[in-house]
Amino acid sequence: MKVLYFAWLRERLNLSEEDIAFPPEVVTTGDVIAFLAARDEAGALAFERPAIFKTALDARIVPHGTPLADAKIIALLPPMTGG
Amino acid sequence: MKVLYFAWLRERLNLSEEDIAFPPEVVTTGDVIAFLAARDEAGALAFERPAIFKTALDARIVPHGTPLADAKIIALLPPMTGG
Amino acid sequence: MDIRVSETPFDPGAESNAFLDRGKAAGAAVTFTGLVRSLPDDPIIALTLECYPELAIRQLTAIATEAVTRFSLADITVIHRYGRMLPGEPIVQVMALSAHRQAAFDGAQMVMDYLKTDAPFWKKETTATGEHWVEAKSADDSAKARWEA
Amino acid sequence: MDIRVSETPFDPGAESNAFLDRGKAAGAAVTFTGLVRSLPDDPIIALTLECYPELAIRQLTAIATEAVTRFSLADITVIHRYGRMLPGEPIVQVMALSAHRQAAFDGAQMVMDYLKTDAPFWKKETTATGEHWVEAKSADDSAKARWEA
Repeated sequence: MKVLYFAWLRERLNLSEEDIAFPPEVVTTGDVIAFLAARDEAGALAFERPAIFKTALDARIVPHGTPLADAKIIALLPPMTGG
Repeated sequence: MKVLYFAWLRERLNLSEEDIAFPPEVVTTGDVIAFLAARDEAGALAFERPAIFKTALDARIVPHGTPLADAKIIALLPPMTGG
Repeated sequence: MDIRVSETPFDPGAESNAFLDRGKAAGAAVTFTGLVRSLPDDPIIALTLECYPELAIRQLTAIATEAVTRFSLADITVIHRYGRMLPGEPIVQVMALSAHRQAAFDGAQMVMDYLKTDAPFWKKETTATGEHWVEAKSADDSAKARWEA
Repeated sequence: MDIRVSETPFDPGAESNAFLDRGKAAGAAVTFTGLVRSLPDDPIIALTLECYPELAIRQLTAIATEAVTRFSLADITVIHRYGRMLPGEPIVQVMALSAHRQAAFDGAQMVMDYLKTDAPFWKKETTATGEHWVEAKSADDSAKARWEA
């Protein structure tokens, strides 16, 4: 699955996107964040407050805990500051 | 004193302005309206509802009943509909 | 502050750009443009605005000054035309500039609400059946009243 | 409806005129223009907006559609830039057209309030002391919440 990172999340992970073959226990968008937080030091720091992130599956915002199903792209979005 | 009429008031009186030497009992802006309403049929009709008009003395809006004092121009203004 | 009352047509976009050029680093600008309306179920041929220019300038200046004070606006411009206009032509434009979007919205809206009832302009519509003076709306009085709470 | 997300600069006044030309006989247009702010007590050198364009278009379209439905707008346009910009450059412009001024004001304001929290843009400021990401404001959450009553 392709994972996209934006803004300060992208900078903290030093990565704008990557492909990850998630293990079978990663079922929902929340599981993705938990997986990344557990993966390494940078992930733990970046996802210290997991609830602040919105997630999008295939460029559609979804509620926390939505199953990944057959989505191809997950985007992890820090609080937005446009306008 | 110069008296200015606007919009439908001007049309009803068929007059955009006139000079009137008011008698001494015309002291306030309200007295002007009462004077004009009493003057003739057209005045009676035009000023049927005196409270709807705003008045300006020397191009400044004043409250109903303001003394004319030494103002040179009184403007009689139907409800405004700009914008 | 720039207050103009004129029979000359104005260009809404050019006025917006001129306004922004004077202070755009403030951050937020709200522009209201009022145009001669002609709806399919209420078509009009022309609109003629009568005006008492000297008083209009004074009233618009007072309204704009109040909005600047109340909402700490960085700048404001009010342009109001009078004379005869065709559907789609701009009648009025109010532009408010602020560091905060809410203040810019409130400033522009308050000026429009006051202008409707307190600025000496009168609209006469020409339709297929003749001419008539537009009646003042009580909705305009209530729109103004909300700023007086 | 016209929704644009682009790195190309836009001309606020030219966009206003193009918008008005499409439907100005509706009568009332409200334009919000957000520009790169740089105040004397908080000067910035540049602003860089990051964006997820595909999602931004989808979110802005949803927000604009909701505003059109809710306020019966005749038309709406949302333009949002991303990339690097200098103080005074336009970032965002929202234009709402209606037969009624209150609807036009409400429509433009609602789109801005939602856009701030729901459109995937992120601002990074460059100042004399370095670069930093702009923090999301809780005021923006409350501005949005008032439309959900």
